[in-house]
Amino acid sequence: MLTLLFDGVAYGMLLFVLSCGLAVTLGLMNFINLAHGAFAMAGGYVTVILTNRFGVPFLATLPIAFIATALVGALLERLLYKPMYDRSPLDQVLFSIGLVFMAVAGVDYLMGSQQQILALPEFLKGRVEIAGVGIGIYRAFLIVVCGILAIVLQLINSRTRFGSQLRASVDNRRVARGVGIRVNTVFAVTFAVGSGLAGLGGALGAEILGLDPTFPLKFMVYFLIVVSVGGTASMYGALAASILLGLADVLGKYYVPSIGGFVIYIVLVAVLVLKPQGLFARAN
Amino acid sequence: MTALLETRHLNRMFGALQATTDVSFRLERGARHALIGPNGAGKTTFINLLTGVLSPTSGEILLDGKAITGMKREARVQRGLVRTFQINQLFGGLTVIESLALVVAERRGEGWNPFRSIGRARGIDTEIADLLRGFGLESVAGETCSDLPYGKQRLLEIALAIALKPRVLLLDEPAAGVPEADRQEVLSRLAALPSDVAILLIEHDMDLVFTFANRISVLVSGGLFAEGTVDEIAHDPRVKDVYLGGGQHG
Amino acid sequence: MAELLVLEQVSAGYGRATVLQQVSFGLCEGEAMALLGRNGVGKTTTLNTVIGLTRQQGGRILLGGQDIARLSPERRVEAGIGWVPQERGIFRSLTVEENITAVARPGRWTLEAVYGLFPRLEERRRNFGNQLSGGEQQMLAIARALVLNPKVLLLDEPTEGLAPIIVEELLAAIRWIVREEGMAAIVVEQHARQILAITDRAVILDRGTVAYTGASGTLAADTAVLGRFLGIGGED
Amino acid sequence: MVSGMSSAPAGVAGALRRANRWGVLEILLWILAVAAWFFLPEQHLILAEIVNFAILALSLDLILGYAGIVSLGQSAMYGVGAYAAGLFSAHVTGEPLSGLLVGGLAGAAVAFLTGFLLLRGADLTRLMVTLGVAAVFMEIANQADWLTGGADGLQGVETAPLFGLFEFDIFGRTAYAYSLGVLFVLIVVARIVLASPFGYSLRAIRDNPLRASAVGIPVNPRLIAIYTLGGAYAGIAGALFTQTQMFVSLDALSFQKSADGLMILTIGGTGYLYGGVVGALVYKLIQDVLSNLTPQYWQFWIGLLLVAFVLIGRERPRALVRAVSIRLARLFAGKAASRRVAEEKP
Amino acid sequence: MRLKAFAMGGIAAIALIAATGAGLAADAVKVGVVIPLTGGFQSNGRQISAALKTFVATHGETAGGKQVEFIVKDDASTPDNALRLAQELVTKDHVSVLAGFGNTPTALSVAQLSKRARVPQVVMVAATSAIMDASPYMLRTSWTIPQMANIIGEWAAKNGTKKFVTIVSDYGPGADAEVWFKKALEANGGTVTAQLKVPLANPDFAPFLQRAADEKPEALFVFVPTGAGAAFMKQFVERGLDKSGIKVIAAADVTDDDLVNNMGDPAIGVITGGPYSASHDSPENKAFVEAFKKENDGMRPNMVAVAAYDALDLIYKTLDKTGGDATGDVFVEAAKGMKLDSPRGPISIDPETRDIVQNIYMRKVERVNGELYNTEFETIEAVKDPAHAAK
Repeated sequence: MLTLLFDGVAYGMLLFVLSCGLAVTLGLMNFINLAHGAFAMAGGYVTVILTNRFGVPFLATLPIAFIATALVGALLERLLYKPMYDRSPLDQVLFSIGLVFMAVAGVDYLMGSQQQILALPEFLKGRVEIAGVGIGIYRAFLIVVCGILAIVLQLINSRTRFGSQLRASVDNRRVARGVGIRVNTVFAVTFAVGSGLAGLGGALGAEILGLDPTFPLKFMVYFLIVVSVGGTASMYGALAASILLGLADVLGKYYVPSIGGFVIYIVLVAVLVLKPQGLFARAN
Repeated sequence: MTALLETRHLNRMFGALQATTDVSFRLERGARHALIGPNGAGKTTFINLLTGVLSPTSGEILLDGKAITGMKREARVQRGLVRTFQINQLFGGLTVIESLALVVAERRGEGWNPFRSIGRARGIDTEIADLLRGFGLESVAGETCSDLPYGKQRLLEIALAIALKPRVLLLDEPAAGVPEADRQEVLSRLAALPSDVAILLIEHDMDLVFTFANRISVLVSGGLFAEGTVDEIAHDPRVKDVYLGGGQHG
Repeated sequence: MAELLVLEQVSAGYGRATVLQQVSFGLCEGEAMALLGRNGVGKTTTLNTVIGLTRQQGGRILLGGQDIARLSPERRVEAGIGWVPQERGIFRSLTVEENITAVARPGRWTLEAVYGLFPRLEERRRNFGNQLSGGEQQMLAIARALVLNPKVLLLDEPTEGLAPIIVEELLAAIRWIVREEGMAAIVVEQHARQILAITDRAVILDRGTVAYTGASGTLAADTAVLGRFLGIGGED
Repeated sequence: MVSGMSSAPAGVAGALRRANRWGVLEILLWILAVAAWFFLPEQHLILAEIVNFAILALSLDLILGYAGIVSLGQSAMYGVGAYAAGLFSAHVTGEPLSGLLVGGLAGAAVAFLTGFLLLRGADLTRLMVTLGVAAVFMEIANQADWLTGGADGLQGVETAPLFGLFEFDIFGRTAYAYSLGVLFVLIVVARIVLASPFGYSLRAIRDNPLRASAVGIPVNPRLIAIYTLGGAYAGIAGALFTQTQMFVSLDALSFQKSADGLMILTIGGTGYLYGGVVGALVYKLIQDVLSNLTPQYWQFWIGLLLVAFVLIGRERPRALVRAVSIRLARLFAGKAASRRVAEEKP
Repeated sequence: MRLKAFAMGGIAAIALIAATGAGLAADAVKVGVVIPLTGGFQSNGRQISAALKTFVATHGETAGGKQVEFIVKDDASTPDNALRLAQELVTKDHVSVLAGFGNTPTALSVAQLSKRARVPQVVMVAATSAIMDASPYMLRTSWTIPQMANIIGEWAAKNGTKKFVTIVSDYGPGADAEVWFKKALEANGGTVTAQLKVPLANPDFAPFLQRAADEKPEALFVFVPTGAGAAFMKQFVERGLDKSGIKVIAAADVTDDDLVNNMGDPAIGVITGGPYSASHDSPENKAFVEAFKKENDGMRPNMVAVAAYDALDLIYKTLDKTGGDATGDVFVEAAKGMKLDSPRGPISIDPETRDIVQNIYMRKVERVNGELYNTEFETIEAVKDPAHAAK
């Protein structure tokens, strides 16, 4: 049972890193980016290629995956996303679905369609038993890394000037501009970091979630659920929703495997109908 | 005699903020009544309460002596309580004729009819033609609302409300944003409104208020501050304070 | 004195509506100007146009001789405009201190300096924006504009909706900023008398155009003009 | 317009009628569609498929183009209609028209029952809710394999000859004619509904829900009504698919189906009923060409197309169609007028 | 990678040219190949198109005195597309034989067309037992799930592993595998303590493995589609189940030849039952593997490739027998009872069921010359599909 909880938390943490970027884009810029998973996939492939083909140590590939996807994110933001900010949600959806299709087919072309298998370093493999609870070392690693990330993100958000400017832009974009905050730059940096985090999540998740060209489509719904359920008001919302979803997913599969597929959708619909702003939205 | 529209001890809170405070207000049949007050005094909140966009925290709203407090927006409209908006709220993709036709059809209770073409209702064409003429919109009748010049849009904004044959008409700053050139036209159309309609005018432009209204209510900080004839209000020193501030007399 | 900020034939509005029609006036260095007029005549629109948040439809806006019409709001702030928006616009998920530090630019006005001006803010520095009273929010909004170290300060109805005692306190602070510190400022007000007392010059807007320009002291004595453009009765 | 002043009533009625008159381009399209049955026997299958997509997109157009409801879940109604018709055929009768009715009713029922979920929240919420609802239906169909055949698809669907006379052949001759007939009926019905006060009230809601409620339109009930009608159309599209293919699988409920419908409608343009037809034609042609050229990577080009399309502005094609339509109408009106003049002269 | 894709485009282009130039070669037999080149089952499509290339390179383009043309279509792994494409192939391109079908739903969707149009449908992968009943023109050269699962169940019980937990993917073939393995196991004195079904879409096996471990069985029986097998084995090891002495006995898909080398150490020792291993020791296989690698950039063939290869061989041999007549009834009649020397060993088409009869091998993953292979250690000969035999 405790092992299950542990697995669920690890899974949830992973979902958090994967989707927190989306929470920010959606919350900050009101941009519905269905292509978020494509950034995650990009990060995953960066790591797989570097470790498997060029023998770069796994841990060293993680920052590379982050930076590479962040750069791609920044580039796309400037070139493609920016003109879409003021468009209707429908336009944004169509636009980002188009990007997903391109990413899926493009990666298939470049990398082939098979599942990529990541060679983890020895010290991350295996499992230890602590007080009767089986703990997978990689999953423990995930919890630590993602936990640190969550804390760092929260600190950046709450303690730095950039974080203040970001929150100010979320609060009131108009006034923020009027008092000299370069909202567009803040957006661009945030988008890039969000993309980079997705990439990092993809790199960390390749081991557990699998990695193939259909990744962005397969996990799109998961990201959207995290954001919808968690709301876009704070990191805590996304974190709580991720862990909730991770636990529900793992426990659901263990105890009631036959309806595991439903639960997340029903939760999604119920939350959106009852609280359209998400469970952790601030009162308005 | 009961007033046509009446509120009794109307209150509305937004969280801890009291936006409307104990407003008891009467609008008589055929009235030309203006509601004035400084920014943030709660004028728009009051209109929203009357029309059902917001529901009051406490108090009552009566139309013809009957409570309409909890009634849906469209039901109030069907009973003759109609408003216009401070910022034009038009059906951007429809033409002027289509907008008016759908409003007239809705008033006639045909809104649920999915089979008969909108142009086939008896007399609808004459009625729309009258409205077009009455608001000087004939020349743009076939144009899409979003393509109209601002002055015409403003006229259509009011014409849509008139098409509903209101008994109570709430006009929210009808002259706001209208270029000086078109202003006179808007004013003359307002002056020509049927005399049996009770009108509540919300306005900043005092010239307009003085020419149009015969009675004025002043709203300050959500509460009714003063009410009286144009003369009474114009010479009420307390009202002047509200506008000139500083507690000193001019 | 050199003209610091000049509006030349500025027209502006929202969408198709034109609110300001060919408004022209100038502001000199160290000068405090009251921008008066009844509700809805375009006072706030004027300030919003200067800061760049309302679409300018025509005319020029010069700051220190340079046309800023094409600059984004954040560039205008860099160029030296400080803005105190109507209804304060405090960032509610930031603390008092963050509201200030998030935007501060180097210069004479620092965090300590504004705390000195408004000691109340220092007491409440850890509180979030949405936990402040109206008066405190207004102080914070002014402090936030000051730490931009602007050349011109735009204040939009700084006393609106506040209790009289707070109004006094704020007016004292504003007086100090413009009189003692000599900062150029435009103050939009509905409460004319109080603000005429602490400004040099007044501009009255009526239906989107400049209806009157003159020294504040002269206007304060001119009951006819006051009554006509600001008051309720036609004469008094 | 100037002439409208002198005889205002006639002008008003005329203007209202003119807006709903059959256009030249429209009639031309139908002539071509019928001609295709005679002259393109090789293409009947793909044409039938295009018509099917067109109906799916039409159902979306009713709710999106006319009432402003965005949806990523039209596949729920389409799929339920498809399965309902399939089950009806497998267990009751293979008669196609009654099957179509069953599909339409099933789609309408799903839409009616889930419509209330759309009333709260803005576009984003609606997109997510519809996506979620469709996913739930897909999962149900997947789990209920005793009823639906699960991932293997529903077996045993047989469609009886149309009117007892026309066998559904593998070349799609009957299928295309039948589908085209259904599309025609649906468009005629949609035209009637949209020209009615009810139809105009939807556009009023789409353009400005705030004002719509302020002129006495009950916004939410109307939205549910049109969502239900859209659901019926989608259900009919699904049923038509089942009947002509004699097979249903989970694909009918998949996200891909919703996305296809939305893409097609977007390509063709919203709010004039023929967006689906135009879009389906373009989409299928592109898909056919691309998937022949690069069977593996055609999705990439579809994606690129979509991105480019949105970046350029998706109203453009619609504007083009409208411009051509107006020009044609003028051309014809001009001819008619000159003919009239010619007739009057002697 | 680029080269491979380029080659694939080449095939498509040739197919397209062949399709457009159809009118010219009047005496040609056209074969429509409907395979998943995109979507969830694309690895099957890849293997099939590679096998097609190999076969054409080694066997030429004539059979029964006629030119044979292949028209390849991508069904994107979805049955709707498969049916639509098959319809077009039959009605527009006038193909005589339909082949391909990377999964059960696609094969089933086309079955009714094959029946109505009387077109032979040669199944290259789809492995659910029941599909043969859906059309009298269906032929299969792959395998059936019961064929494997039944043998594995029997073998396991006879070799002393009796207490099992089954983990299968939640779709048709998974259910088949679960049922037939259990039946065979229990018939030979074994027990299944828990039957777990994993959703197809989600490759996180953690909760299922945990559940399995908690049951403390002697071994797991696993059936998941190609690709998911690697993820399964990794998590199996990561969870420490290998150390707790639980064995993995699986259907061949789990240690697919195409992927087993990349699975690394976790895969070593896994016992599977299946129709083909790339390391099968026969001259036919050596020649096949060599030709396959040569034509496809060193890609290793798996059981899908060999099934596709045999399907093509079956088509050619049947055409030889009928003198090029590909009419549905004639073709299927001629194909019944056909015996082929496949790279996997001798196979034949059961005249009654039109299904394949073949050897099933028990294999174990081992390192051979530095690469991982499924090494065969026991052969069960001429196995028929037990689902049909049971009827």
